[in-house]
Amino acid sequence: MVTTGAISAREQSHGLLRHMLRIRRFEEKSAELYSAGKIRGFLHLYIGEEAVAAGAIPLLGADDAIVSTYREHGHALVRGMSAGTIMAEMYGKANGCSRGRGGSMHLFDAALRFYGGNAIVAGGLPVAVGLALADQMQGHPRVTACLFGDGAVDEGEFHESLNLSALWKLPVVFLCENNLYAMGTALERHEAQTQIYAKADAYGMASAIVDGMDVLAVHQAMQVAVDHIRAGKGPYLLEARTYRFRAHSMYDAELYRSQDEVNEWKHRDPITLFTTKLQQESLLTDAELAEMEAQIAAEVAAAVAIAEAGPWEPVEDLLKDVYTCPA
Amino acid sequence: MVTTGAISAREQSHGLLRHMLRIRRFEEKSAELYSAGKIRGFLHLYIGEEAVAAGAIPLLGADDAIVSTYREHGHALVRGMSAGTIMAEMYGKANGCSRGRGGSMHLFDAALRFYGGNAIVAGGLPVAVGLALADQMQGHPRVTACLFGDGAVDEGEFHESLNLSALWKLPVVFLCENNLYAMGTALERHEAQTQIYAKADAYGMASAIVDGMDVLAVHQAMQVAVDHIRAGKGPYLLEARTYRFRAHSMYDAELYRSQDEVNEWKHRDPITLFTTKLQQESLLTDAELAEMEAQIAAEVAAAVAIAEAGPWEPVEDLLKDVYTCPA
Amino acid sequence: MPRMTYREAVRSALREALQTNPRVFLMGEDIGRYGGAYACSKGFLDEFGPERIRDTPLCESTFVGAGIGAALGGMRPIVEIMTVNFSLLALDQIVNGAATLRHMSGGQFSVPLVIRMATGGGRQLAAQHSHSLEVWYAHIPGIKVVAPATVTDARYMLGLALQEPDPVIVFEHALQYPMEGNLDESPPQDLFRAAVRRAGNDVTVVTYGGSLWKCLQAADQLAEQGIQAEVIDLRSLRPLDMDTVLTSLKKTHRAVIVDEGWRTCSLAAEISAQIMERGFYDLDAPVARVCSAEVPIPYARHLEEAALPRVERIVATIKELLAHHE
Amino acid sequence: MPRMTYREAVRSALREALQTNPRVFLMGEDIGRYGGAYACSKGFLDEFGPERIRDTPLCESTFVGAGIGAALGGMRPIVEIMTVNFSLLALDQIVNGAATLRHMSGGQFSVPLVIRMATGGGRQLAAQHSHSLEVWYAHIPGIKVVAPATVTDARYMLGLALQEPDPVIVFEHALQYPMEGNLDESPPQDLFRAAVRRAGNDVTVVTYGGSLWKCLQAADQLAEQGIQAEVIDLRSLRPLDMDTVLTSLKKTHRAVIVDEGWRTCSLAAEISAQIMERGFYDLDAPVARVCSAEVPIPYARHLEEAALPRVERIVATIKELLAHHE
Ligand SMILES: Cc1ncc(C[n+]2csc(CCOP(=O)(O)OP(=O)(O)O)c2C)c(N)n1
Ligand SMILES: Cc1ncc(C[n+]2csc(CCOP(=O)(O)OP(=O)(O)O)c2C)c(N)n1
Ligand SMILES: [Mg+2]
Ligand SMILES: [Mg+2]
Repeated sequence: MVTTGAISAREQSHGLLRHMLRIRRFEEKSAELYSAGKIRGFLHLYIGEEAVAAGAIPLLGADDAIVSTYREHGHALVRGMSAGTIMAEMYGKANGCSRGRGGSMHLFDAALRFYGGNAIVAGGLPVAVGLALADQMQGHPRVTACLFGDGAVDEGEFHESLNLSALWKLPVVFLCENNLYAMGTALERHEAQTQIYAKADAYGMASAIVDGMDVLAVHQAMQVAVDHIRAGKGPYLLEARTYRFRAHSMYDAELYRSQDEVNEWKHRDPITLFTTKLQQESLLTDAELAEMEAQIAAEVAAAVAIAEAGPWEPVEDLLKDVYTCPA
Repeated sequence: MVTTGAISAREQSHGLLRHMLRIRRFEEKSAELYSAGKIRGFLHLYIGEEAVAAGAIPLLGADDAIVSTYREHGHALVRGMSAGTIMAEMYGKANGCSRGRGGSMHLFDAALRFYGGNAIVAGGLPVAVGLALADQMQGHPRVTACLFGDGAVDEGEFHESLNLSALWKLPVVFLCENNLYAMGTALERHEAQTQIYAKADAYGMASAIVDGMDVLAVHQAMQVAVDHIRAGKGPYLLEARTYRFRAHSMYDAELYRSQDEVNEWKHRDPITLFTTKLQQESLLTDAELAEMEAQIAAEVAAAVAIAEAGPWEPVEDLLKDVYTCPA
Repeated sequence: MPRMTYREAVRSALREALQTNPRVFLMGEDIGRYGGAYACSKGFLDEFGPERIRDTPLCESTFVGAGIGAALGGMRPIVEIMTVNFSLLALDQIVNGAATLRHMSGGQFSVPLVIRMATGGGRQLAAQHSHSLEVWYAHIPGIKVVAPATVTDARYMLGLALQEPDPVIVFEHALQYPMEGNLDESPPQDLFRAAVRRAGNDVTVVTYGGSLWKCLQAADQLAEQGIQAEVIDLRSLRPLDMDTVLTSLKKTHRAVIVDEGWRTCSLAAEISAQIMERGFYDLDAPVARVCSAEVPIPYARHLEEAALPRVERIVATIKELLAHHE
Repeated sequence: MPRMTYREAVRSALREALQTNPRVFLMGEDIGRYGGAYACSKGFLDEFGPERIRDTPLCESTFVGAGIGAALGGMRPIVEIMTVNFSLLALDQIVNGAATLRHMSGGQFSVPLVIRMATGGGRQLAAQHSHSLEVWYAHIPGIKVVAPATVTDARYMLGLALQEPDPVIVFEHALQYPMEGNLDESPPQDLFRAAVRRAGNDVTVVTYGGSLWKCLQAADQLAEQGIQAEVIDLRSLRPLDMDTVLTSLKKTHRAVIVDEGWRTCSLAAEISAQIMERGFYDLDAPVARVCSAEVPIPYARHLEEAALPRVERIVATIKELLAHHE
């Protein structure tokens, strides 16, 4: 683990764990609220994949940008969006980050340079390329992180975006959250060659693969990727192998995988793994963990309260924000 | 060169040369007729690239299929479409292969399984995948050859089509005619990694690169590709490096390349190279060459006569063939 | 008359096609192991095998293009694009391929391809997942476009589409899959004829697909107030059976078109324009349209409801229309 | 008034944008070294350098998406899609990205992106290269769509489009580039207002883009026969300035719409439907449409001519319209 001067290994590892736990608890509550009918539409849980967001996103600076997918609660939380604004958005309330227009799949935060929240698979890749282009042209020493799933790799935009960014040496890290399934289609049934990171060769792009259940490994791999980009060496493809513990969206018969397979992966729960490791290394006490859980529970409860209390956007404002300046 | 029992090396090499010369003379005449206003719209000449069609296409059997581009006169001629039906099509006459609906970019011949003639770059690749799928599902031991340029490699469909065909082990040979330019954009300005054949690795697909100015080399490389496919080993990507001697379409200021570069490539004119080689190896006499030229000149003249004499489709038939069965 | 859900009707149509024609196969994202995003092909993988129930990677352009190629190559593919929203990625293949091949080749090739897709909003799926772009498809010569709105049509129109030698796009409104209805004893014989779903003399309501039920509900409410609406289900969006519409208009002299697409440049506009051209002198009042508001469909329930055509708006529009006196 | 070609006007507009705003850059296929498929940016690479004149690979979806990203990132991209035909590959980015981002984010992001593309038929380029799909774009909330039809508009509408904080699609009819016209001394101030290009009392002719010249020619011919047509150039296709149309109609009581798109579900249908809704009682005859025939545009000259709107058809349609007496 990379530790910088002032921050101790203890502090930093608590930070990583906290990120993962926040996502987990926030999403467990979201699932509950979905069943209760408070949240509607599509809700794609990130549970099982927390180590990727928790390991990778903290390496981005305030000026850096993120482009995400519909499975983005974790990304948003780690990036610093408040649980309340996200929860309110999923309630469809006016105090949600997108004023209730977006819902779970369309979280945005301009101040945090969090560019959403895209429900079209691979739709975010070209946008990330453009953000990186803008930075390059303006001489901003920034990184754009583009997160997407293994399914996105199938789409033509993956190919086009990697080519364009490599050609123009754009500062973008393509972070593939390979959870081995695109909806119900297993990796080997949707990719002829399943080593996603290796596809970078077709674009002369640097790349690596990392265990996406190991938050420290992700952290280190992302550090390498970001350093590479900040050194002006062009874009980078990082593949994190991970697993989604829940259904694709809220309901899904999961006919396409066995309970055994799921259970096996659950033995590699990134939170359990990391907690155990920290405990073994005496970097985390039971009391610390309990306190962390308590803080997070309070945060989640507060988020729900904010969402519950939030106002509905007036129906008269339906047409607001279709245009900045209506003609 | 592969020679099969009965056909002598002499005969076979004459065949290859004849294909190249037919394309060259046919297109020289087409250019003339374009200037004369007889042919209109876009006209993309293949001159310089003849060795690819001449070397590759004869290896396809009558049952095999071809999917081509807008630069397809050469493909069509080698496949066996008559010069007359092509010329008439470019005149826009009713005796043209497409009854004047298609023009130069849209040559088709159902009997020859020549599926055109596509003016959308990379648009043909998915169709080729589907033709190969149909063959596979029906147990037809056929090959589909899909021809496209280096520019098509940029498009998402290239990626998607290679992936799908590799995944399903479909009998399709992707034959990239890499003439080093996509319109005015040089290969190194549109592809981050310029070894196109190597991109096959991203799909676990077999591939090779061949000198596209050397008709025998193309012939042999295509034989390997076709054998691979007929042996049931799945699709194949063959890259032929070649060069377009003329403008992209009929008029183009050619600002993007130097006359020197063009001249250098003209020293590697596939027809001159092959003719010289045959002469050196005493496989071609001057008289034979003269006779071949004369036959081809007659064929081209006859094609023009057919086109000139062809009738115009009646305007009342404008709406014909929008549907097989108008509702 | 047996009752079944729209989904069961679609399933039954697909199963029949697979059973009766060995050249038929299904191809699309998650239609196999997952069972289809709307469970329309659940169990088919076991029943018909992976050769005929083909899960594709995410590559809308390519699997639609492969459908075209397979059709050219002698198969009878039914391609499922999960929803119309993703069909944006396949439009080049549909418009420049499927729709043009026959004409462009001087009649040498037909493309016997059926493409099914779910369409429409109403499930709080927000802007990128709630499109109703039927009008875009209806604009394109070379393809035919249908929208089964009833269980009977869901059950039988697919079979009719498979008899067409040309590409047919089938739109299924996503809200309809769980809806129950009666299966008529006599299957429809014609794919392209509009159907009068309710007879009435006071106003002609023209609609299609997922809006039919709203129109019928509106008609029920109006009937209680003594207004008899004639509700026409277009069934086919290309070609359009305007004769049925114009015949009704001759009787009612008033028309409203209900269409979930955005109002501007909607299919409803085309119907209105054709009434203008062919039924102008029959009109006692200008034709009205009830369409979606001009906004990317928002997530929040109350906003989404406000954006989409609603029964009360249909009712109100018809009453306004009837208030006109020529 | 100085005369110049439409191409020169476009070039001059682009040059001004590049000179006056350092955040403006051009991106597209073959706009640099090749000079642009229509030579609209010939020489710009030398003048402005490769940073600002960016040749892209062939990847319509991605370079349009990159335009969205660059706009979000503080630049002012002008993306050129070589022709509308290839924009089919970029529609997802335009419709699900550029058009929705602002609303979907609750107003957090604007996408100040201009996309230019050539459109239309008439050059014997056959079915895949002759589309007029303006109507598709005009259907989409969240984008604005304009079609400069005159040299003056080609010169100045781009600058106005660059003042818009939202995505603007600019359609340039490919036949127009070599056409000469006068450059008005007073540049237009408004991007979204229709213009009366010729005044007349007998009939309102509504058109846009590459059909304007045909309409003006038709009006000339009619004038010789004593018929005064008022020709309205919409200029903006979304939003539509119907007020200008309806004002004219109050005077003429008759309207014909000329639109190179296919007739069914055309932009012309929308104009007709809006006249139905807002101008019904002003009409002395049903509104007529002159559009393209419902056929993939064929290559052969005589067939292509028969497929596209022609001056003689416009004239004949107007005369028929005037033969109606209410
Ligand atoms: C272009 C497109 N096609 C299809 C879908 C439907 N869909 C939503 S998520 C998904 C699977 C994506 O898998 P992956 O990229 O691996 O992400 P994951 O859900 O596993 O995180 C599919 C097919 C879509 N949203 N967009
Ligand atoms: C999708 C698409 N984008 C752009 C074009 C315009 N265009 C026609 S040919 C061409 C270059 C293609 O280059 P390549 O594939 O290398 O083929 P070549 O012309 O060199 O044979 C371009 C950009 C097109 N026809 N289709
Ligand atoms: Mg996945
Ligand atoms: Mg090339």
